[in-house]
Amino acid sequence: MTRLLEISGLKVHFRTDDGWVRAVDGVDIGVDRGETVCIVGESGCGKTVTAKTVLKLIDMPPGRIVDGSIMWQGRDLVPLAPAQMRGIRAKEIGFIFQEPMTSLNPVYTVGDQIAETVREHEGLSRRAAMDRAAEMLSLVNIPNPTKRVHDYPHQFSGGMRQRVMIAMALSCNPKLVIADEPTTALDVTIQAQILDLLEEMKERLGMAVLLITHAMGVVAENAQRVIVMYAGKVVEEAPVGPLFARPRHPYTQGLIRSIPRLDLAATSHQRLEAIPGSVPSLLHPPVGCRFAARCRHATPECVATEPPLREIDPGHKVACHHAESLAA
Amino acid sequence: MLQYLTRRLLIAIPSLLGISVILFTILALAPGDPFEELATNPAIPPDVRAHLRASLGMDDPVHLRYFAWLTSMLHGEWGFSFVSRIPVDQLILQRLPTTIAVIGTSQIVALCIALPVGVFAATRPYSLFDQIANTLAFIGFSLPTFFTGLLMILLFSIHLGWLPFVFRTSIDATGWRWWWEMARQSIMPIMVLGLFQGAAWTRYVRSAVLDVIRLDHVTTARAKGISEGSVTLKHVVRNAMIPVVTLVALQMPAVFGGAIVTEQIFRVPGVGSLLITAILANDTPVIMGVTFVFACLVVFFNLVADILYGWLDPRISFR
Amino acid sequence: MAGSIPASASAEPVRRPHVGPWKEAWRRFRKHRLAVVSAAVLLLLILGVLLGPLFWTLPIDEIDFAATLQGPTLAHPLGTDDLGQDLLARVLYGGRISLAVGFTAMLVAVGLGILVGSTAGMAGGRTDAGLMWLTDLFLSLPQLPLLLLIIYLFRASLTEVVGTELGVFILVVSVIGAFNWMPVARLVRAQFLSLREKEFVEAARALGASRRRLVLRHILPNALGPVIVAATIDIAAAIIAESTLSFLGLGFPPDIPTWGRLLFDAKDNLDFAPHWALAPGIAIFLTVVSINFVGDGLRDALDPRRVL
Amino acid sequence: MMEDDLRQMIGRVQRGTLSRRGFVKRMAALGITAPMATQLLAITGAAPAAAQSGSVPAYAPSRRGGGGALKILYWQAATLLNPHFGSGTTNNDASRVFYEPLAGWATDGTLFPILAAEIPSTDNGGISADGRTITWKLKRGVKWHDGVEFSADDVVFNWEYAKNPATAAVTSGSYRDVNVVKVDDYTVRVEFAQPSPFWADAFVAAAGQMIPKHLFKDFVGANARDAPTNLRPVGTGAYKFVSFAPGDNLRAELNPNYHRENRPYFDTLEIKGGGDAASAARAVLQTGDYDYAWSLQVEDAILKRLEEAGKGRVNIVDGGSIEFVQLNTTDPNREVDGERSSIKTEHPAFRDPAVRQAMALLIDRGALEQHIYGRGGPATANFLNNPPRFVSPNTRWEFSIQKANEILDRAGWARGRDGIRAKDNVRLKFVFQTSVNAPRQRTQAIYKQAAQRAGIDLELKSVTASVFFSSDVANPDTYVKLFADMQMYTTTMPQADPERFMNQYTSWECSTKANNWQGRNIVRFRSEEYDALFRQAQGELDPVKRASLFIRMNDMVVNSNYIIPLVKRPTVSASLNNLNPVLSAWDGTIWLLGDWYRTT
Repeated sequence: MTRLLEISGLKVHFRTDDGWVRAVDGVDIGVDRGETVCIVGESGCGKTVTAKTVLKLIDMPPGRIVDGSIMWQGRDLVPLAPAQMRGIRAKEIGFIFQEPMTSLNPVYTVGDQIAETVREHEGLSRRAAMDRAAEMLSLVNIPNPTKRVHDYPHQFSGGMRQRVMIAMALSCNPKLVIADEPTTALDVTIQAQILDLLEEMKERLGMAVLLITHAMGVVAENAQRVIVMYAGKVVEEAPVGPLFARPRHPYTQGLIRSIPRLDLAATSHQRLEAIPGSVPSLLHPPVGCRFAARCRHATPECVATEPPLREIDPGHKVACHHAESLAA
Repeated sequence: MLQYLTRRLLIAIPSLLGISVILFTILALAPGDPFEELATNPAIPPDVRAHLRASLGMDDPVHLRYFAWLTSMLHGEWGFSFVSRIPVDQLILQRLPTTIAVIGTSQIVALCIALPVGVFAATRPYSLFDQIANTLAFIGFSLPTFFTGLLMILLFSIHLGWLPFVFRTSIDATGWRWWWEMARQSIMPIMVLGLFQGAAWTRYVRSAVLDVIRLDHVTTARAKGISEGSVTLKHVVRNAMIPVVTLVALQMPAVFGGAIVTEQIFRVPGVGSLLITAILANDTPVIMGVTFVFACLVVFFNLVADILYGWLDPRISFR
Repeated sequence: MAGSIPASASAEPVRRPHVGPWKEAWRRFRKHRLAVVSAAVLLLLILGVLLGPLFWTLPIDEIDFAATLQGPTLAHPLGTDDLGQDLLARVLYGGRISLAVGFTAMLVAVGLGILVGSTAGMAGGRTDAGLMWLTDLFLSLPQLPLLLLIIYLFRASLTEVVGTELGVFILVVSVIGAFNWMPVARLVRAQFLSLREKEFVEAARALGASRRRLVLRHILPNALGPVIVAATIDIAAAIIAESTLSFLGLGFPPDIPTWGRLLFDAKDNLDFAPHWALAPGIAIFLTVVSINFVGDGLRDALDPRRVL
Repeated sequence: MMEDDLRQMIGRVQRGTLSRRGFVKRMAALGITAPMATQLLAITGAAPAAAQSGSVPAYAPSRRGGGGALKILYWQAATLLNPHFGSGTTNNDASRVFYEPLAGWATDGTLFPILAAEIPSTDNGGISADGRTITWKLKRGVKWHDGVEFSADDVVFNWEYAKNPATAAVTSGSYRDVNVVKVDDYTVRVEFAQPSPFWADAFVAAAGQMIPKHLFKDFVGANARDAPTNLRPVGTGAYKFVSFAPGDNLRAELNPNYHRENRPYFDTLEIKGGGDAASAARAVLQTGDYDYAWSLQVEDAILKRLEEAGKGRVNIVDGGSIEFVQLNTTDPNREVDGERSSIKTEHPAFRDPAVRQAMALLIDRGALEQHIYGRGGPATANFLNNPPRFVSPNTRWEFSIQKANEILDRAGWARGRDGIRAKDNVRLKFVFQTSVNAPRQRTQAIYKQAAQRAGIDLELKSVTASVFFSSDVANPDTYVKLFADMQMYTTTMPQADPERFMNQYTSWECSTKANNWQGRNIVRFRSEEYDALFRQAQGELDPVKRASLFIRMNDMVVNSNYIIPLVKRPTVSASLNNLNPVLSAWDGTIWLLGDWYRTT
């Protein structure tokens, strides 16, 4: 049974004044039906580029898909022409953006913008599309949707606008929703509501979610499987339980250690651990393991050769020469 | 909205009055004389000119003349031209159809050039098309209309002999023949003005579209799977129209003012040439009549621009 | 420019020695091939006009009836006019005035426009209404009688104070400038109305930025797009307007060969002596084109969001 | 030019040893217009004033109409259609399409009868023995366009209408000091206070256009300008009114019952106004869109090249206008009790005759004729330093920078460091103003360069025509004020009578602030001798003596060099090769439109 989405060996580079930036340098990600997969990593590790490349939303030029394939239900999206991509966008794969404040067109009503998607893919009449839009707004718990459907984006708060984005992304009940840091721009209380709403939608419409975030808390709450990315590569992939229980890659360990713990903070003065150093340049990436410079357990072998992504436990892959010995 | 509209209209009245006062004082002080031709002919005794000026009240103090003009205007009586004794409103109405036909169409031609070329050039910045569009735009607005007009006459009327270059309002054909003749003789003035105006507008449209094309909601629209064409049209152009609308609305009164130079080259009897002859002859009633209508149009179209602005951009609320 | 952070991937900021904003702007500007070429052309034009008469020493008004309406020859590279006067010398001499008129009038027009537009846009309420009334007033004034009035009121006194050429120059520039600021004012006001609502402006205000700083540092740079376009159009308009002024006997004295006047005098001989009209025509075209591409280059260089 | 020389010449014309044309040519050399010369001959009985067979070209067509459309182009558009308010040639010509005078001036200066049955002369009793009454016999059977009969009542009405000061008619000058009496329905008598050699002023040419009494009788005086017929003319002319858009075009159609048989030739007429002279010439000479283009003030070189297209030709009709330079006798830069160029001052430089003579020598009229005006401006000999006896028609004018330098050196005007001459701190630096027009700007450039070579610096100034020729009191740039050292323009001499023309050099006509600069002595030329001569001429009964007095006045003004004539300005127009227009130097373009036809 082919997986819903299978990204293998994806490389995306960007031309800049100083040469080619290798933002995504060989990434493999798979998503099954009805599954919630989380991609986590510091900003600049290539997670947003990977997500956007699925729907070819990056500007090419200056961007360019150098290598790899994106199999969607057994069909490779990379060679598709723009016209064919349209059939995929929003109909099969929905996308939720990070910045609700600027992601909605200020001059059209919210209803129009949702209706536009529906009419494009399901050919509904104007009236029917607006009703569907109202329906979607009520689905995402926006109060008195039949009136609000005629309001403009600037008449909604940040949280409300993100709900509208979700309504828009799900309006053609796609099989997969890619949410690119949906809650980063929102404050914490709204964040939880949005993520619960997303979970609820997933249950009700039976769709898969590819959630991109840099907050480990969000990962713990929502993900079934987690992929950790660093400097354009996948360094660890595992179901959420084992990942938090026994992280095998030093970078993942560092990430988990840097999460502020409510229980510990209350009792003793927990000092937050930060990972020393900073992300390597993607213009001239180091030869060996890209995390070597910041890894406590780095050995000459790490600097020399690049560790492949190996499955050391069932469903648990890691890209580190010393993964076995390092199990914390 | 209605409340805003009435408030703006109420403000318009004193502003128009203010403009008319300033207009009138300027005209009274400006040099020039409606009867200058009399002066050159020694056979005409000088007292005739003095008598004429007195009979038309040209020698009384400015404010008296202004109130006389204002009261007659309020009665809807626009006064008559010093020079040709014809009522001013009749003079303007006589020339209005030609002005609107020729100058109006040229503005439409300008828009039909500027919008597509500007948008297409902006969606492909620094491509070959963009470079050519830019260069043509520069040629367009750096050569004055009297130069391009003459070039066209030399090429199409004299060298090729296709088009007449003297505009005649008295075409005696009928039916489609009339339309054909009218079209032949107005092509050149329309193109000269249209290209000049189109060139300038293309630059504005291109700059406005370039500002909008990189915004987030454009990527959102693309993510909705709608065609690139409708992304550009519905989302990019629609937002870019806001500054462009202000510009076009500003230009509309100029349609009434006509294009003085082009009208002179092609002898189009438009309001522009009426205004220029009246100004050179210091024919105050005609100048006041034309410029007052011009002022009303300016105030009206500014109001239209602001309303369009509010309608196009929901964020602007009408206080 | 109602814009905010673009969604496209922002590549990793590569660590480099700290580059000052102007150096950065120059580096980006240099990449804009066309702008660099135009800047060179513009410099050439300005140098040619300033230093030209030193090298090309033919007098501008030497009447030589033997050589009337000659095409370009070695003695007269740009040919001669109907009085046999050398066109290259006249274009160089006239250029000095035309360029000065073009630039200064544009600066006056754009300066006034920005001043009025930004004050109206920021202040709102009565000041906005008052300034807009002023704009409407100037928009509806017929230019010509006002020109006649101003020129004949001030020309005599001004020429006594500063001499004819400078006196007429100040007069012509202020008159052209005083009649072209209105469109810029309305454009800037429209931009301010929408930019004022933007988050980054509120953020700056929250950080305690003074009103003046808000306008100069935050709003204005974002409103420059259409203003630069307007500026380049105004330069062409100013150079050409000077010729209509001279035609009405209001501009420079008849023996000063500005580009506008040359173009006007040449128009009746266009079919028999095209070289006479081409000389000033090309000069005006080159000036406008180069200024515009430099303007384009500047706007892209100064606006970090613009990806080249 | 002594009085007896004049008598002796008239005698030779009577004896037939000198042709009428020769006499008229010599008179022109002395500044006496052709009509004035023929009048002189008529009054002395030497030759009839009436037009001879050759005065007007023969009219070929054998039937009325069938000529299609006649299209004429004026680059200044007419604004009104009442002859008595016609300010300027364009308006006079426009009303001349519909209204006709009793007689018009043919190009050789003879009178051509139109509404008159014949031209009054001594032998047909038209001119009384004492020359103080003129009797006009009118044509019978002439109808106005609306069918009403034309009669003597209309002629008398036109006189009452024009002389009434409240009407403020432009033509009042011709009717004010005459008395008109109706003898019978078709005869009218015009009585002059004193014998007037130049009687053909009232009812003749532009001023004599007859307007219908039955349509204007209740619009005489103050409300004259509100008459509806002002805009919808009803005349006796060859073409009837169709439509008029002021400042744009005038349309007329053939008048079926026109009183001259077989005329007019064309079925419709259109006069289009606006645009500039150069493109008007193109519309006729290059594209042939129009049949005739009026008064082309375009450089002759351009006209010659346009003619090469072979479609049309340029018509040069020698007229009475002269382009000349005035040197200010007063000082424009000093204010005496608030008045510049006041007659209480003297021009610091021009009061020295040597400077004036040098200025006269520094203008290269040959260059003007050859390179600027061409056929449109032959270098003039008129008013120029007349020889004691009138020898050849064009007396020598001279252009020599070297001679000018000598004169100035001799007069003590030494060259300063900057090359400009000066003497007891008066510098030869003059403001030279004229109206905006291409040939004039070229003339200024030529004069400036020549003056520079003689150590004189000319600062050029050009004023737009409507301001330059305005009589607006507040405006400093008008030509009547002459607030400059020297100025140049064209003056016309429409009326043949020199009296009205020469009074502009009498001292009481000086243009001063007191008379709101209405006075016509713009150059403020003052000389007792000239005033005495003028008074004598006014009262002089003997026409020949009077003419010789005027000639001596011409000499005085021109010899003073305050007035420097440059070129004669004949009227230049263009017409298609197959068009036969009937043009006249002494009357408007449209004076005999009925006789225009096309050779197919």
